[in-house]
Amino acid sequence: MHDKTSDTILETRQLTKSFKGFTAVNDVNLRVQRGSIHALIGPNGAGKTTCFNLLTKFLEPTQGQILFNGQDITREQPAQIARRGIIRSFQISAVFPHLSVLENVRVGLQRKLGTAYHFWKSERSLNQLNEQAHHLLTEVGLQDFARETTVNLPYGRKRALEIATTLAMEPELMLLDEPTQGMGHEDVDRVTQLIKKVAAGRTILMVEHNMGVVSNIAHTITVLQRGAVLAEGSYAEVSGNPAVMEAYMGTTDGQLQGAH
Amino acid sequence: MNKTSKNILYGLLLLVLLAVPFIGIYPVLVMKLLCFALFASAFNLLLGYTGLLSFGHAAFLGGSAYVTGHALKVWGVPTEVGLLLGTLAGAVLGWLVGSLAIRRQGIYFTMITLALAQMLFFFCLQMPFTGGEDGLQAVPRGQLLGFINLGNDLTMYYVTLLITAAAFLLIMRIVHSPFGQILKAIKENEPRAISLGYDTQRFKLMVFVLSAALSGLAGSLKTLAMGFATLTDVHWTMSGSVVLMTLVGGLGTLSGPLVGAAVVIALENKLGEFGHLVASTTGIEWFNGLGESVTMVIGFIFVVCVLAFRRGIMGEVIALVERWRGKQA
Amino acid sequence: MATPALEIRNLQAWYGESHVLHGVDMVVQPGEVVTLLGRNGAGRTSTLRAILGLTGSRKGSIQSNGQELIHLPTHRIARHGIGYCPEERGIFASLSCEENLLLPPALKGSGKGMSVDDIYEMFPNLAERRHSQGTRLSGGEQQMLAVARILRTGAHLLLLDEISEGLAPVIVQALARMIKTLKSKGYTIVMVEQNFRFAAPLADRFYVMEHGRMVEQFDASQLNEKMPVLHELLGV
Amino acid sequence: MSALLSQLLLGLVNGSFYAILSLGLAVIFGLLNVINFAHGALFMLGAVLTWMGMNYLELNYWVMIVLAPLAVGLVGIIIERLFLRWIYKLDHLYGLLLTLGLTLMLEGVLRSAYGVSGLPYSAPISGATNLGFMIMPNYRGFVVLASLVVCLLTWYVIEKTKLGAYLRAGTENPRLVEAFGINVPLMVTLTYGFGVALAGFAGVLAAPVMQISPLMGQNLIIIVFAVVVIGGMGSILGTILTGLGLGIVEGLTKVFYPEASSTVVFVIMAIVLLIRPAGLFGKEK
Amino acid sequence: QDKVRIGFTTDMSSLYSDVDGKNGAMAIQMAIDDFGGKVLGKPVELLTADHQNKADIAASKAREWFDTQGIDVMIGGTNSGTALATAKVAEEKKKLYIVNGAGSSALTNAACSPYTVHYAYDTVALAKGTGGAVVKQGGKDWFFLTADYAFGHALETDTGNVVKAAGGTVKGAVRAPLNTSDFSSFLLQAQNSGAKILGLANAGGDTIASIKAASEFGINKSMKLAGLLMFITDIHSLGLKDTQGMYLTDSWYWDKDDASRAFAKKFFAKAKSMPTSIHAANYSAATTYLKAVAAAKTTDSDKVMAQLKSMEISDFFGKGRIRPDGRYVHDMYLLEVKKPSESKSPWDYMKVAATLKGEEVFTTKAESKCALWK
Ligand SMILES: Nc1ncnc2c1ncn2[C@@H]1O[C@H](COP(=O)(O)OP(=O)(O)OP(=O)(O)O)[C@@H](O)[C@H]1O
Ligand SMILES: Nc1ncnc2c1ncn2[C@@H]1O[C@H](COP(=O)(O)OP(=O)(O)OP(=O)(O)O)[C@@H](O)[C@H]1O
Ligand SMILES: CC(C)C[C@H](N)C(=O)O
Ligand SMILES: [Mg+2]
Ligand SMILES: [Mg+2]
Repeated sequence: MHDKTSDTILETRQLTKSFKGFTAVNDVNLRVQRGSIHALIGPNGAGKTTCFNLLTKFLEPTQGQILFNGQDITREQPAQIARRGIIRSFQISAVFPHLSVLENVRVGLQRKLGTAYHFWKSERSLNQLNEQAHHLLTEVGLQDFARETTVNLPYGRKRALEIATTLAMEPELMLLDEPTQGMGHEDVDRVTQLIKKVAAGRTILMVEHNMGVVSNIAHTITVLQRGAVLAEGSYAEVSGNPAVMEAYMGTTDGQLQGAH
Repeated sequence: MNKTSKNILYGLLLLVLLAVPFIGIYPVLVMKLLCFALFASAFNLLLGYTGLLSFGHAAFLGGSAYVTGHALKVWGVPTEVGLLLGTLAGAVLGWLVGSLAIRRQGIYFTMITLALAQMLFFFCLQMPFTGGEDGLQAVPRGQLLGFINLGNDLTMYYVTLLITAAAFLLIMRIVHSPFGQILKAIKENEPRAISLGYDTQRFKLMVFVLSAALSGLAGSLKTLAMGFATLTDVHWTMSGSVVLMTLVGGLGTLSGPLVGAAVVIALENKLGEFGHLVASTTGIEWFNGLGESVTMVIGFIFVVCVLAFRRGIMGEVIALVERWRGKQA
Repeated sequence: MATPALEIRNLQAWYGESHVLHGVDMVVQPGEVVTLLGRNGAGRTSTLRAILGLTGSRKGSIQSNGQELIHLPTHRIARHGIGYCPEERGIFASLSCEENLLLPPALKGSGKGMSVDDIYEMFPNLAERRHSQGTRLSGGEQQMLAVARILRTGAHLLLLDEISEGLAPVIVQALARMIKTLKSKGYTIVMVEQNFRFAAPLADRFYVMEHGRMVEQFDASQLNEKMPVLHELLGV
Repeated sequence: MSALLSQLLLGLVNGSFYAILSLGLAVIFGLLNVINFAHGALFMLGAVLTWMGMNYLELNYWVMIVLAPLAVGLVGIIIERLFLRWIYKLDHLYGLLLTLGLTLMLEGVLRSAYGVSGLPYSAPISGATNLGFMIMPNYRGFVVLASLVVCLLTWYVIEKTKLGAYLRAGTENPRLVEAFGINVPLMVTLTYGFGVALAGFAGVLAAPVMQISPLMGQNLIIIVFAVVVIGGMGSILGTILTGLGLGIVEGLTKVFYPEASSTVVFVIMAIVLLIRPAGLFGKEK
Repeated sequence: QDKVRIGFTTDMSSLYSDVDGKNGAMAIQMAIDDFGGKVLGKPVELLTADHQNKADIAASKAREWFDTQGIDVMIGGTNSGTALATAKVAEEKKKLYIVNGAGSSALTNAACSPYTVHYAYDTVALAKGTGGAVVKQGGKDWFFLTADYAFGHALETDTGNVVKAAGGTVKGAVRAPLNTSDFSSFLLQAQNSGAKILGLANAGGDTIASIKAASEFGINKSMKLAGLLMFITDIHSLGLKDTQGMYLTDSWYWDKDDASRAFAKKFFAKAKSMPTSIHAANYSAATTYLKAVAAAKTTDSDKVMAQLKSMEISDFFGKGRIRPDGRYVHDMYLLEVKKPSESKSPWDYMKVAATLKGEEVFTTKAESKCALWK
């Protein structure tokens, strides 16, 4: 077994964010295990999205530290963090609508070539990436859509493409903010399965209100409330916790539990 | 349009351009046109392919025009050095304006470029080396590479054609390069490009500098061809013209700016004659005054383009060809 | 039978050149809660938007309480007592939470709207953040605000698009209670819901959409027998 | 010292023009999402109409100070109904280009009618007050006062009234505001009308101070753009203060380093962008 | 070539359009018509264009006309910037260029060319005329309000030299862009200099605007204004009340003699305003050119120029010769603006205070740097 530190891919220490006197994230100590799917849940306004924004440096923490693979990344820029392998997905679908599906993935792959600034090279030099791109598309089930212009894809497939592009970055840690929001049941299932699949060999930290999804794939769940950690553990542990029920799940009769 | 038919068209265009002096067209006018076609293409690199509307491109055209003019006239440097210095000046100015402007997005970006260019305008108005309102006049063309005498309009014409064609090829290459691919991505969805680890500000700055440098080349070439650099080149109306050229020709198409430049230059130079012609054929006296109403007509074209003709001439042509192909298929 | 609160006949709608509704028919009686089901992109949101004239262009007939609305501009339609809670919430950044709440003008001659105090009682989060800038609220808080906002005006026909989306289960339950209360007060409600379990116990009737058309329509009592169909259509 | 004070006062006069113009620009941009390039031309129209009213119809200035802004507002309403209406859905850039086109047309027409040189005009309030350090024409004092009053009124309406709340909301999501039962198209039309009427009003005020000419709005509008960038369009009060402040700074520059007076606003813009990219009063993002 | 073509570019729409403009073109056309419309048996044609005071437009128009229209001579309208630019093109193309509207003395001095004739007036003459008169009356402390381009600069330096030579001082100058809209802050700078005389080294619309602003700010009370180049049209739009008593120097005045009055009458009938000196010069220059062509029996530039420089010119505009440097030397006039009470009829605005001998007011051989006159 690894020792404890190398097993932790991401750690926050006393992470805090205040907005003009209102503390949205309060002294949060989070440890994400390498290779796990970690879910962040909690009532609305608990500070989940804010947490994500801090981790990717879209917001500046008021206090506290963020450690990635044991290194302090608290002071780094968003693009630097992305290059380290922490990639986040957005709540709205984030694709390049007028590029082809293949080109979308290639944009993700291209950075590694180191020719992104080479304005004198032919774009044919990018064809070497095609094989890898097809491979990624196959992984998310889009192999047959490679030549399609992205706008024409249905919603769920756009999400899949987004994930494929994200995978192209070879992320060590993926941050997903409500990945199934606004999806129909079929798509929810497809994306859930996809997340499970791509989680192999990677770490995923996700925010999700859909308890069905969370119970299905998350290894560890952290419940936030009013900016602070309320509970942490497996789904069984957390969902049985009375405090969590009261703050988040609501009635104990289970009628609406996992409402989606 | 597919590649071969496009190449055939470009080939034809080149043939026509090569033949210009022999078919009775005034080469000085065509030189001017070529310079502006290059200017518009450089501008389109920014607007059409990156989605950044700069309203300060006159600064690069004009700034470089002055630098080249001054270098040739006062320092007496060789012609090719003058052109190079002008292009360099365009790049440097582009870097200065660009690094300020890309701090803001959208319409603010546009206003900042406009304001900074206006600042350069006032600077040029006051600096003694620009000749103020009088401009730099009688800039010598000199000899290219020490043995090609540019004093002859014909020689100058072919040199201009050569340089603009080369620059145009470069622009084509930029658009279809790994770099161009990222630009497209930025235009489509900038936050996503950032999250994929691209420093989009640097890409934007770089394309801004490239566009400015090429605009600078256009300006230097223009000084050389016409023999002067004046405040007109740095005035904001010049920035407006280049937007119009690109818009009329077709945003984001490679050939659009060429067509657009031709239309606008022809309009500015020949509207009066055209007015007289219409007046004499229709007998409506009003058209005789058309030449004085160039601004009005240009304004009108702007309005029409925005309201009804946003794809521009080449955009429409391409769409037409595509529809026609669709029917065939 | 009374005049329907909403009667839609052969409604067609376009976004620019793309034709999204191909002849929607739907009738809602006063006091009814009706749920629109369908896959992503089936056209449910577009139906609600078309009722208010928010799509590009539209054709057909939309009557509310016997009055034809199709030729009216959006703001006049709203004044017929239609309250709309959009899918994307539409909270205004330049207005505070409370200003957002007070923004929609109260309808003339209807005293049915909820008071601000009632609303704050129902959504304590909002009371707490009332002076915050609208878009600084969390996703869920914004959702609450979006619903709360139209309860104040006295609109009697509510068009709710995915209101349970992105809300914690506790809040979803609170919303369910709220819909029941509203129903008991005589509001007519058209809900678009992805969340079948949320909608199922509340609705009197269901419509199922596919490709811009209504393909199924049934009562709550028929729910069980229709499950297989729903399963096929929606994957529920 | 007296040079300083007198240039300061003159700067304040210019600042008042910046303030009214950038205010109108901000209001229009807010609701219509259009950078109204035509603002300069409509400013000019206000001045030219005043001249025309006084010369052809023999109306007096005080009639024109009411009539001309109304007329310009009306022109604005027509422009909005006829042209702008069709481009709201499009990228910002088209709004800018459309209004630029309108500007060129308007300037072109008046230019062929009047040429580009100044039309003769004299101040309606004659006399001057000897302030000790300078002789200040009374009319210029009136300009400062009048524009301040108008600016503050506008600020009050937008920030403190229900109407203002509609306006601010409409700025963000007009379709939704309309779905709440508010007649947004009318509001948009009137807002544009009002915004350009402000420009027209500035034009009337400017007529006796500047030379009336078809091109009088051209250079001004670009400075006003810079003012807007410096202030950041987020706040009405900020816009007003920035306008006045920059006028004064310009005045000061004329004393200390006259060569820079025409560029100082742009230099300040560059500095502000380096320190606060969103502008002095702008909100981040 | 079957026609003799004269080209004329001037400001037809901007601040100098009253001074020359369309009526300037009309004066040339009058001259052609009066000459019979033909020379050497070929019809004479006039081409005109508005250069909008922009040197680049003027230069490229001239180049295009020389290259494609077979223009034999250019007559230059207002604005020294455009004139210097056109003169360069004409020199390169070896074609005649006769300057009327522009004033910069550089045209026949530092920038002289074998193809340029400077016909009407120049800044040196203005400086010696008006500047000399004002200094003589005791106005020794000067401050200049200068139009920021070739003409303004030339006028400022030339007048400054005259003032200093007469024992006066120049306390400073402020340069305002061409076609400035608001002169107030420039005027305040002038006032703060403490000088007694404000030399307006500008023209046309700029002069009008600065005189008006000066009276608005009460500057005309503490300083005396000297309009260094003013035209009758300027007096006309300012009115006698604001201008009475001012001195100005000009090359011609419509009321100076019978021949002039006759021309003015004919001109007025067409233009509905009195001719300025530039209008008169345009007529005279065109006529002189046509005479020279007729005498040289060719339109060849060098031969016509030789003819021009060798012939005696004498008409209602003036009498004299064209010097080797291209300067047409004729008498100038120091004019004084009448009081409103003295003005008998419309456009009766000035009286001749002194006639200035051409040899004395124009650049002297000693002052000249022109290589053609050595
Ligand atoms: N920029 C901001 N300024 C002020 N308050 C903010 C800001 N951003 C978020 N907040 C507040 O911080 C709290 C946490 O917000 P956050 O968006 O993190 O919640 P969340 O857990 O993602 O909720 P949800 O599940 O509803 O999306 C909320 O009460 C919100 O109003
Ligand atoms: N503004 C728009 N422009 C063009 N097409 C649109 C627009 N909005 C929606 N559509 C298209 O109209 C169709 C119906 O969309 P609609 O939003 O009504 O679906 P929905 O049933 O509400 O689905 P969802 O679950 O995604 O909200 C879809 O194909 C969508 O792509
Ligand atoms: C006609 C004049 C006003 C022109 C001026 N003298 C110049 O040389 O520019
Ligand atoms: Mg959230
Ligand atoms: Mg929907």
